[in-house]
Amino acid sequence: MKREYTPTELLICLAARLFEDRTTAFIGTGIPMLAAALARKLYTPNLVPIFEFGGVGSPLEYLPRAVGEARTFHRAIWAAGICEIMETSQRGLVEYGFLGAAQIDPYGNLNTTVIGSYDHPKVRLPGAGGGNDVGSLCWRTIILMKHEKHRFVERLDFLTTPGYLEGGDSREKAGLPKGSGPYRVVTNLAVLGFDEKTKRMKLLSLNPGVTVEQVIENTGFELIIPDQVEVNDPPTEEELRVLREEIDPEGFYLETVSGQALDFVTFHCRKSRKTATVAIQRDRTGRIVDVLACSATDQECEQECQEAILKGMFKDNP
Amino acid sequence: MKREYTPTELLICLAARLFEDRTTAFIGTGIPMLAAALARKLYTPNLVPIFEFGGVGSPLEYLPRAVGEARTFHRAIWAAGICEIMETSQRGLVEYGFLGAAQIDPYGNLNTTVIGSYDHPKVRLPGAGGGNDVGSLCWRTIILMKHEKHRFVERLDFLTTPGYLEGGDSREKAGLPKGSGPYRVVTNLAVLGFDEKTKRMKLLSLNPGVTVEQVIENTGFELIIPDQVEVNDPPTEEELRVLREEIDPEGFYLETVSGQALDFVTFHCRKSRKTATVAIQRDRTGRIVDVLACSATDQECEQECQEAILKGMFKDNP
Amino acid sequence: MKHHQEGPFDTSQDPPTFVGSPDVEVFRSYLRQHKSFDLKEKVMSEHEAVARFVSDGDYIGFELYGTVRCPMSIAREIVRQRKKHLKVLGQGILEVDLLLAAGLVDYMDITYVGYEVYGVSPILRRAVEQGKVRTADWSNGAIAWRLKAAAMGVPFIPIRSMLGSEMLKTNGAVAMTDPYTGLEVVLLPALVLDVGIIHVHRADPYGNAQIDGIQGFAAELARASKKLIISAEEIVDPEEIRKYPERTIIPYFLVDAVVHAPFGSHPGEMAYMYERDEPHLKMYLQKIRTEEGAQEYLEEYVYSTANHEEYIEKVGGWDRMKVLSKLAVKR
Amino acid sequence: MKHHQEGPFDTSQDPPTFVGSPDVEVFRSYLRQHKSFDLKEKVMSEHEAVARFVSDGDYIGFELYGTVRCPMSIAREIVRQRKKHLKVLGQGILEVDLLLAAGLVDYMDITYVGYEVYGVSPILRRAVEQGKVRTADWSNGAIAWRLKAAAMGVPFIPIRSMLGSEMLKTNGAVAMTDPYTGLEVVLLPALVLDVGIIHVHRADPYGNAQIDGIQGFAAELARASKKLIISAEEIVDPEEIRKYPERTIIPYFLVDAVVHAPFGSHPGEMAYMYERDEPHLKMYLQKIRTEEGAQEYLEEYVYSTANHEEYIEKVGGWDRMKVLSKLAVKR
Repeated sequence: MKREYTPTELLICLAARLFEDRTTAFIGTGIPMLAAALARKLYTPNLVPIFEFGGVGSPLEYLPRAVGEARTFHRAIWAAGICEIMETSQRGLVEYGFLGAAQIDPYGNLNTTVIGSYDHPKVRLPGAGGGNDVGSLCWRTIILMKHEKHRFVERLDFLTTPGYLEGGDSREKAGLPKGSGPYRVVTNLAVLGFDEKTKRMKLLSLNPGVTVEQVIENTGFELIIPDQVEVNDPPTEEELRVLREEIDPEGFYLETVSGQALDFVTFHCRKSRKTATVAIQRDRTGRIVDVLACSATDQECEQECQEAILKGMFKDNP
Repeated sequence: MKREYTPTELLICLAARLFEDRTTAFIGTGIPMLAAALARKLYTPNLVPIFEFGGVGSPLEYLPRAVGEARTFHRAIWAAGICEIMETSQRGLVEYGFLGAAQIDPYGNLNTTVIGSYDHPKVRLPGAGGGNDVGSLCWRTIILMKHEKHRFVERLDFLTTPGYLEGGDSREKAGLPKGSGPYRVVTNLAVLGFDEKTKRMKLLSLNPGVTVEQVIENTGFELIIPDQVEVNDPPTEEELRVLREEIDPEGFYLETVSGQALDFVTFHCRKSRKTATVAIQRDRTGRIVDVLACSATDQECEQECQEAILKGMFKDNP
Repeated sequence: MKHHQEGPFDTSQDPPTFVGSPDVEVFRSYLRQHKSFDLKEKVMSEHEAVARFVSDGDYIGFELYGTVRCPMSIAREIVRQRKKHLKVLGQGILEVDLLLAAGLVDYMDITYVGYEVYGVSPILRRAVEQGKVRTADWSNGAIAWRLKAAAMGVPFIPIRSMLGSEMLKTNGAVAMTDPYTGLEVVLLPALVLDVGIIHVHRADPYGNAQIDGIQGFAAELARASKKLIISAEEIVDPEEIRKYPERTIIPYFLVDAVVHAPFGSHPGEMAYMYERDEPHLKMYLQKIRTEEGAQEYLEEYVYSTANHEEYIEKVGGWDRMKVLSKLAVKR
Repeated sequence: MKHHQEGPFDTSQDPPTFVGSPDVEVFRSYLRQHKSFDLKEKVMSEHEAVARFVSDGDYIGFELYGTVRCPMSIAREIVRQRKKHLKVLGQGILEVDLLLAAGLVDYMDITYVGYEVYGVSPILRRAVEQGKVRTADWSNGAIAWRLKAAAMGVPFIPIRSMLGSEMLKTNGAVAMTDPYTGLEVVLLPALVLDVGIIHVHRADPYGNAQIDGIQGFAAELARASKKLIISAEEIVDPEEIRKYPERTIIPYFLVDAVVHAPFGSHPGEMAYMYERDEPHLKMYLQKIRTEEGAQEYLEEYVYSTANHEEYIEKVGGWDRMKVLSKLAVKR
């Protein structure tokens, strides 16, 4: 039986399999959150999530949608501040960090600043954010990329976050922490690493159904291709189940059929003769599937409303 | 009527009169605590006490006996840490600081490190403590000294805390904050300041009954003596009353007749048939004047004990 | 180290000067002259706070970030009063984008302006790509550390990130070799703000403030600001502050204005109190895709609302706020 | 800058090395190798904590100071186990004086050892004047800032005190000119401790710790230590920590040992919990005036008590502790 999965789900699973237990990982919004949560459930139960704005060690019972929001430090061990977190990383206590970029070069250097020239950019990108700090200070960074020729380039338009700079020992010589640097590049086509000596990018393993030629074709610079290239296992049934049912059951990140979105409706409550605001959840078809909260406080009333709202009765209830 | 007062009380009153309202003052143990408390009560009600270990803005309802103890931040605005406080001062928010020393030179430089050579000291003094930070970072420091020839010296055995260094603009040239430095030296003989240009020490006013000659005799370097030297008012009746009755009623710092000391006694309680530990206060003659707390929890019992203890009955109560 | 011509670093001066000055001597004198240690009440409206403490040309910094604990009621008031030629710290996102959309910003020290899972900011793109705003780029840590240096009262702070990054060319920070270990470090210049703006969970009328959950860079920004506006969900009795003095994040003497702004972070969130307003955000993100849409959004939610109360009514009223409270993850 | 020969600065090395290393690269590797992120219980006795985590020759730092929140039960255990050739941070007073009196200290980075209103320390005087202990002198701020530099993971931190002081000759710190403002600053070398020892109000069994009242330099010292021993008045449920994560001063992964030590600061005080034991202190100060007296004190209160429980019995028992609690100033 062939399992169906999206490219995003594959990326998440590949990333989740890279961690070592009993370490810390910097978590950014999106795929990193899901990968860390998946790893905690299946592979590295003692992985400690750390968010750049201050949350450390939350069990992540609620899936966060932003790096500073309350869910990142719900029941956390520690709610610190940005400097604290960056200094914890500077002190060498953060093992993994995730990075994304618009461009990557053969040494894992990244561009998240501009496409074109800095003074007159064709595209102004969001900027370094915590990426530069993560890429400089963590021991091992995992870079998540779309594998496209114009993204895997010989020369970056702008070097935002250092990888191995010009390769060899140039990263260490620039003063960046000894023994730190890009660890893996995970793409929709393959998982890549870096040559131990030259620090140039090297193909490690192919995603299911992908050929070496496809990888070469989609890379704008010369890759090191070893004689033996393994093939990555596709997402397992368990990985997909945990991801879809336990980690992102509402489909906030994953484009699942069950995907839901928050909305508000107003509803005239007959009992209290007041107009209340009600938070509901709609599925991708627009159908109301859940009633989350109501500005009316009466419990019994809420239940009555709930049924009416689920039936869509609020529409003809002015 | 001539008021009786001790040299310590005179120093406190002279120091208390120097503050400007709506400013902050670094408070050290002893005379500075009493001077700041006195100033708050009589002259500068908005003076904010700041303690180097973290306490800021306590109304000082309980007289502290150490710079880090709970009384320094009882009902305080802020209980911070050492770095925070020193940085607040480095940022220019602390106007006054008190300093003491074993030696002072003509430019207000201070020694609190060693008498003799550093390598083979005749006397090892306690060290810089927060004094160097206070003397470097506050806008105006008030130095409290015993006025003796071997303390007012041409050359320090060791320069712990900078005053005006070699005078003129040498303090600023060394990188210390512009416009900061020693403001007054308050001694048992006089109040001294510093010449605006040369930054050498200058007599400002004499304590009651002291002559210019006495000051010169007790100073180991040449002082600037202006033509007109005023005489400081002795402690007023109000100052003495507030000091003795409101600020240090138990005579912890002031050698008042009412001076009291904490002691513990054990007491066999007849009611509970248990031996309890009781905290009492003795006056300078050893007489028990107060019962503060008892390890027994029964209120009624405590009252009974209290009377017995005050009568000294615990002695024959094994 | 060559310096970027358009950057914040003016090498024609000796020593060179930055936009957002590292001159801690000037800062010392300013604070001595302007900060009061009086325990006086400073509660005022958004209108008064912005009118009195924000001037055209000021360098402004907002705390925190994204949709988290953002002082939006103050940001909207700055737009209403059309304070011009501002310099801003490009860390806040909703706040900064509002000012950018309103055309009030000349210069940014930027680390990140974007909407995380919802992608890049079209407002930022238009402003920078059309050359309306000068920028210098920094890492997120660097921005917070620059404020920390100012908070410490020192002209620079050494760090180990930003090494090898081209951002140094845009921002003019220099590297040096540590005399003790021989390690290379970047010296970040201290960043002193004209105006700091922070939204907190509670403050007393004097400005003593407490924050629940993550602390962001509130402590650093408060200490690095010449003028400081605090907005608070709740105004509390000073005795509550005095009872737990270790919880004071911002002591009153740093604060110039205290604004009572319940749901002041809307459409953003406030930890343990209310959720972010996802439907409003999505509508906003839809609008700002075009210049016209962005202006429509400003017109409807900022210019045509006279104050925070009217804004709340416009976005769904207190009933909707109550529901957002109910949705929040509690302790 | 000339360096004092007896100081902590060894100029024969290139780059020169300090007693209490500023080498943050070595520190990074140590922490990566030795710190665990497992949520495992670390509660143990003073005896076990000291036996496992303090070695002869270690550089030890105590927090806090004077008679305030001092980890005395750990200090006494170090004396009992006669750990030798120690280097110590000369900031703690009761703790440091105990180690000095027991002859266990070879070297001190000293800022202040004295008894405030009760004057200089005769123990310190004898140790230094008789040449038994090498010293380097620093300001109080400098000591805390050196720990802060290590906590930040950078090899130095700039400050504006210590300029013009002869202490620089004893400690080897160098000054430099800030490239941005032209201001002169002292570069303090980071101070990485072998062992940090901190007494807190409460900790969970993993080591997550909270402190009431002033924070001293607990945060900095905890982060600057290779090995970290926490003693706590109270061991609490981890859920209490998770409920208020912003109150965590020391996160568990920094901690190697958690010791339950009620009245662990005796004869010192613990804010909001108990008063310092003034009569015991006066007796102690009387004793330590002479070398013989100091040894008698050690014999009676340290060597002849097997552990913290026996010490408490010796100084007056839990009844006396209860009275000290009643005397404490409450919130």
